[in-house]
Amino acid sequence: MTRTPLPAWVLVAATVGLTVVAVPLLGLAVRIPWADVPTLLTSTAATQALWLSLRTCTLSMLLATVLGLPVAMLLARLEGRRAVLVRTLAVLPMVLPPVVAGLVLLVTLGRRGVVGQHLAAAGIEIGFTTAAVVIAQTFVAMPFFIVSVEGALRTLDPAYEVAAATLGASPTTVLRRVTLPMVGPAVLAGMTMAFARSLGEFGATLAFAGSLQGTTRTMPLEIYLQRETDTDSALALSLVLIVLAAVLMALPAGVRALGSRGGRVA
Amino acid sequence: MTRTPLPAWVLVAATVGLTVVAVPLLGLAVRIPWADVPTLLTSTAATQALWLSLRTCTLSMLLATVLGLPVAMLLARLEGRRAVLVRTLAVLPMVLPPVVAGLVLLVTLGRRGVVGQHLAAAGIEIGFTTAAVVIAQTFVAMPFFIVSVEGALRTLDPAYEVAAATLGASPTTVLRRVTLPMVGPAVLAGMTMAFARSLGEFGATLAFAGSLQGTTRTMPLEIYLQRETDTDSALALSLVLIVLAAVLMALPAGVRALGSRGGRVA
Amino acid sequence: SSRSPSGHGRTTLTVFAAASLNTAFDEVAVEYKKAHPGVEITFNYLGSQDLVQQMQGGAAADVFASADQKNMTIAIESKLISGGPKVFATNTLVLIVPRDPKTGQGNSAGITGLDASLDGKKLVICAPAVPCGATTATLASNLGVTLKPVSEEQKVTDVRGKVESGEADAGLVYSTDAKQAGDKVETIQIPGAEKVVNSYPIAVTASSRAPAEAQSFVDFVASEAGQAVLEKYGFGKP
Amino acid sequence: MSASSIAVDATVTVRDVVLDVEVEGGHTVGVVGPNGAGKSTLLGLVSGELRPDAGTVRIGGQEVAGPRRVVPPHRRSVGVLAQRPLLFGHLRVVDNVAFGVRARGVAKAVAHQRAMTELEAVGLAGLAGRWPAALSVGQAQRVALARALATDPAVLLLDEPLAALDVAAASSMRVLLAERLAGRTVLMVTHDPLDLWTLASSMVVLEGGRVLDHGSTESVLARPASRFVADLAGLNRLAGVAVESGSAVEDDHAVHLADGVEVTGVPDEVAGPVVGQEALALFEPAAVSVHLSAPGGRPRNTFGAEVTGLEPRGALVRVHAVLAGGQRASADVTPRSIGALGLTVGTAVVLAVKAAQVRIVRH
Amino acid sequence: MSASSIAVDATVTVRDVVLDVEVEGGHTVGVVGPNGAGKSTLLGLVSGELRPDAGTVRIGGQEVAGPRRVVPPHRRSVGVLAQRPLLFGHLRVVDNVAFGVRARGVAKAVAHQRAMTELEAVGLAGLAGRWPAALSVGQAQRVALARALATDPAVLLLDEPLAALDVAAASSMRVLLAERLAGRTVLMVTHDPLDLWTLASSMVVLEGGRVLDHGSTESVLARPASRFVADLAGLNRLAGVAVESGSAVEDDHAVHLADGVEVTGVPDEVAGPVVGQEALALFEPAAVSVHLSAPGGRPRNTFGAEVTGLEPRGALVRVHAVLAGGQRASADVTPRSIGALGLTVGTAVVLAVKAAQVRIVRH
Ligand SMILES: Nc1ncnc2c1ncn2[C@@H]1O[C@H](COP(=O)(O)OP(=O)(O)OP(=O)(O)O)[C@@H](O)[C@H]1O
Ligand SMILES: Nc1ncnc2c1ncn2[C@@H]1O[C@H](COP(=O)(O)OP(=O)(O)OP(=O)(O)O)[C@@H](O)[C@H]1O
Ligand SMILES: [Mg+2]
Ligand SMILES: [Mg+2]
Repeated sequence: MTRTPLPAWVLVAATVGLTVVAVPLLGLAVRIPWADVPTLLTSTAATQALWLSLRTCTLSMLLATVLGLPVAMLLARLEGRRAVLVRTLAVLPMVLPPVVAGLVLLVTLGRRGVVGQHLAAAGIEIGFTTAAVVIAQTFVAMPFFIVSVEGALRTLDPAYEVAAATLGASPTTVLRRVTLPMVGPAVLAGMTMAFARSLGEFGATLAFAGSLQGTTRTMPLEIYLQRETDTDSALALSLVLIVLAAVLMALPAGVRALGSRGGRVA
Repeated sequence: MTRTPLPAWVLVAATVGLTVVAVPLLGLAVRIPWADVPTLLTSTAATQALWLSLRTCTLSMLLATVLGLPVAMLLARLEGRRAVLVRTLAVLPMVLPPVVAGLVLLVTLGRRGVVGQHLAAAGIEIGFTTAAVVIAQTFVAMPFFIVSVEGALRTLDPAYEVAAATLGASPTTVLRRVTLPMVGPAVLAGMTMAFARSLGEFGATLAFAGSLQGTTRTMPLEIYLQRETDTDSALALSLVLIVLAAVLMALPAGVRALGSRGGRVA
Repeated sequence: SSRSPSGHGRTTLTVFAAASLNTAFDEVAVEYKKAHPGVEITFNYLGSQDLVQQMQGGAAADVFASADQKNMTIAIESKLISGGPKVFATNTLVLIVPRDPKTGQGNSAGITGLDASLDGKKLVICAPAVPCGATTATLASNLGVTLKPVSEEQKVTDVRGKVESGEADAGLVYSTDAKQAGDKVETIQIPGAEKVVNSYPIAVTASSRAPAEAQSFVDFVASEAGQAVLEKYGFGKP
Repeated sequence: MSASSIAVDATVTVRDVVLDVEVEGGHTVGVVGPNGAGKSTLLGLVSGELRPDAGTVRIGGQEVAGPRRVVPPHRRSVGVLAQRPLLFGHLRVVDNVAFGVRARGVAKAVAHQRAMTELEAVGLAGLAGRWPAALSVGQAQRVALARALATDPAVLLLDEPLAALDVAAASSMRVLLAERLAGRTVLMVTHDPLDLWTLASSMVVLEGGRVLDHGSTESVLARPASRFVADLAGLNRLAGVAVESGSAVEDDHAVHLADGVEVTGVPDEVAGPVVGQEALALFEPAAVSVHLSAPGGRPRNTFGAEVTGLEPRGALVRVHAVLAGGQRASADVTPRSIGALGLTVGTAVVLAVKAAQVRIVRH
Repeated sequence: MSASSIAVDATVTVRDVVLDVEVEGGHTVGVVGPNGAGKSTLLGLVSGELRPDAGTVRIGGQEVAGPRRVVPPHRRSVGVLAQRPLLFGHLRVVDNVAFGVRARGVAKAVAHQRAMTELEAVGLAGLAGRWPAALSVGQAQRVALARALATDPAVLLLDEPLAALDVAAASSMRVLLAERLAGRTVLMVTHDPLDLWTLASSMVVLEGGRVLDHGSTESVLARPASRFVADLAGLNRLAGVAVESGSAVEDDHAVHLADGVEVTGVPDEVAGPVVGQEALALFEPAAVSVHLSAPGGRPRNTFGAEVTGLEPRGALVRVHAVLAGGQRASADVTPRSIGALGLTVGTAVVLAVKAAQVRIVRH
């Protein structure tokens, strides 16, 4: 089916919107000391930070998905005051300034925190480990996953789920074989956002996990530190994140293309 | 139509997910010096920061909507490599650590920036103004709006748009009277996310707009500053953001309830 | 991080140091390790206040190097420090103005110091709540001038960033920052600034599991070799 | 496969539907009624898609919905073919058909095999590898039918199973259904009397959210309880009060219409009229002749009427007319006579039907 | 409203559809064909919902799709009633109907007025304030029809407009359509021959994505180009080669079937058979009688056959049978004779039809 064409003014407006994003990046390109880029990117500090970021962001994305999916499903079924309550809770970490989010985690899970002291007594210490990085990133990234998936679940036509149930599928089967595949694009979008938000995460990590090279100093923290020395090198390091983002965006598109079903259904 | 029930384990898992968010907030509640809260919240610095945050976040949300909507629409029509390109561009600000985003804005729109120098020549200086805060917030928040709305547009059955076109509706009319209302929930979700992301924005604002009470010192910046003096008071200030978030979450639900259509359609 | 305080194998020291020390301390560590091959050092570089907060939260540090006395005092009050801190470096405020990146010409706004030449110009300083801001406030009151900044930044790095980019016409930063900024800025010394000194104290923590090695690192920083490195990065003598 | 009975005695308030329907185990019951009568609502109550606001739903004697408990759809063993195909867009045609079989824990290969058999039965084995989006509407409906049949449900609910099918496909699906519905308990919504004759042993008539009539297909269609059923059965239906016939023929009875016209006919064997009570006169449009003025010869009924429409039907034309009292009747005549009589909308005519071709039934 | 002609000569590769269809301005053309034949595809090409991979689409002589240019749907002034109602869920029923009128810039109140008129015409004025989600399927389809008619399009495309409607509604919608289609250029997909008789002056038969036949409704149905059309027309259709009749009756012609059986009949007036070439024997099921052994008396055609199915149809039962050569035929008999003859699936029978009731046509 040919889609109805977009009005010309939308194209113009989209160009404006994209320019708003593109021009600053151009500014970045102009400022970066390109000659120093190879040295900067191959330094131990940079490569360690990059791998740490990749590992922790992947884990955070998966955790946000595993923890966020049930919350999104529950949320999509709630109405009225209960929905407001749960939704508020679910998105709170989104509105907290990241540093506050980190502090909140510290006073909760830190060695002397409400929960942390019990964990510490059991020999589990989270603070200043890579686990802390993952927790901080998950905490701030999960709301984006939840909001994205909840929206999709709400617009899903329940008749398909009912049809599956009348075919004998248990609620779990319905979820696994009908609901999730049908909101697949939104789940992917949510995972993308969670990964992206984790990748750029700085404040919460800093406050909760610290900045130890190889253990907790992710790419954003490395960039921050680099900036103490030289702003331009810091900008050059952020190139890595931009390339990562591009790869990331190409991925869901690829996944989508793989699973392409040639369109929608009656 | 009764929806198929959620499997019990989803409820359990959702509880786990919500606990992950709720416990740190509990930790927060324990730490806050409740007795000082009234004084803290009514200080000039706090109220000015609050109003500044409200004003700038509202503006940023609107800007993100106006600029992001056309981009989302364009993006939803693109396939393959062009989609990856545009999507990468559109979400880049999401993966940049906020400070980098702020630096990038500074080197672009600043007095000596690629664009800023021309603006400065025309007598327009953005740096250190409230406008800079709005720009910084819009820059980091817009991607969340775009991703949310693009997902919804992609799952929209194009048959409805075609039906509207055969009824004689121009592409603009189709957009206004069919497409947008049909993805309404996603647009609201996107606006919510944009507002929330703006509300917690710290790094980009600091790096690009500076921090002056009443002009550029938003709530997160005020909280950060407060923390230099006393961490617990800083946590108390972040209460305001939590209350704001709750109100925010109640809003779209209200809007949704107002416009409720009793379900979906054949 | 693994530690073996009793001497077999390698010992790892975790040093919590103010972010502004990062390049200097990296180099100090290289020098230190030449003399102490059995000791590994990892750094946690953050704002002094973040570091104190993390130690309060239970972070395991062996050495704490603060960018100001205030945070060291808080650390001591929180019983995080064993023994007395030692000031190992100082910093004083300077005024920086941007240089034109193309022409290399500086000071197009014609600023001469903390005086009338700043009228109508965009000055950025640190907020009074943060260490460099406190120093700034003391200096201003010593000099009897009232500063009218367009922004009270929350980190000295942000003051530097605003001046480097030319966004601000002038900014008050530490001399180390001015040095780091290189030829992007021109430095104007302020008479009387040398009297308002910001000190960098260092100390072994109470929770250190390798207090001997920690102390040896602290001593090394204060030693001639350590001081030579610090001087290279613009720090003043204690 | 044991045949479960169905008993619905339930209310759906928001739809103004109050239904009391019972289906014996192993029988196929046709459900008919005008659009919006509540047919899909009835099916929804049985499948579990809808929850009654009051009352109960029982399947095989077990209460599946009621004030105390609600059994979710997947535990009801009820197969459903909805009015929309509702194919899963992310599964290929064959996987759609295999879905219900797989959900029962059957191995993938076996379920696949079974799905292919069902697809062959609906004549679409060749489309097994297609995505649902690449099907025509009729193809999608047949796939949905295959999917519903693949699970071998003891209770089957079919909502207009043949509505979008072409004549040939509808006819072969009817043969398929006749075979597959045997022994099951089936509720089948349809607008086509042919489906009733071919597939259903009895039927339920719904109107305005209530049960209007039920019984064997023959008896319900032979004595239409409403204009709608008469339309469905293809009969003219004039309502009035039964009177003793003034006719010479012994058995004849007459029905008085509101405007004083009398219709004479043969009393129905099963439900003959009771004098003084309401009664219906029933006759086929083919039995009606159209004249410009009253024809001679008795025993004939004649009614003055006005033509309201002409509807070509193959070799004949159906003339729709409204009687003086407002009731409607139609006649099937040859195109030739249309021309000869110069019939158009508005022509005043006299309709005639032999008393022997009119059945008088109790109302 | 000027009546625009339609000319489609286009290919949709992925659907294997290659169509060449012309419609004269102001005429209503019925589009029939099995499921998946390409009917909706044809409509999609005209509405602009689909773009041809090759060829052109013209409306009123103007090229609206072709290699050089494509006119978007909203500039084609083509009204569409799709196979799904596609009502806008965020607009109330009346606003759905007013949508197209409003899109033309008509004032809100006027458009609303117009929408109410259209809703009255389809008998749903009472549901004007409902949300589409609260409609039954048939109600939704009628609202969609009202919405399509409200814009008064010169060209109208109807995809099974009456498929989900009850008998009474279908009949009154037919009357409404007969009135509203007059003077417009209409393509109407249907599976019901009644729609063709009532509403279309000519028809197009599609099969396998190609045009199989086209012409006046009468001629296409009288000489079915395929089994599908014969089924649609309700005729038995035996194919073979025309031979000189061995019969005594002068005009008679015979068709040789593959298995050597001969069918004798009357040559069609318009397209009589040519000896030695392919020909068809056509006769109605009602004309066929069923026997257990060959009946006497000429001129009668008899065929040995085996019963494949019994389909009750009101007062009669349709007996489906397969002839020795594999061709199929059916007969309408009374339930009484079914019992008397003991017919069940598999019974060997002899079908008989009078030569005078068989039409022989060129193939
Ligand atoms: N979701 C709903 N909310 C409120 N009313 C509804 C809803 N769905 C249907 N109705 C109304 O309930 C009544 C019964 O609807 P139902 O779908 O059972 O009719 P139906 O007999 O299946 O009609 P059709 O032949 O058109 O499919 C109708 O008047 C309809 O308008
Ligand atoms: N989106 C699509 N992609 C590929 N093939 C398709 C698509 N839609 C339909 N087809 C195929 O194209 C052919 C024509 O489909 P079309 O929808 O035109 O059939 P139709 O005649 O309208 O059938 P029906 O009576 O079932 O509505 C069918 O074989 C169908 O399977
Ligand atoms: Mg229905
Ligand atoms: Mg179709």
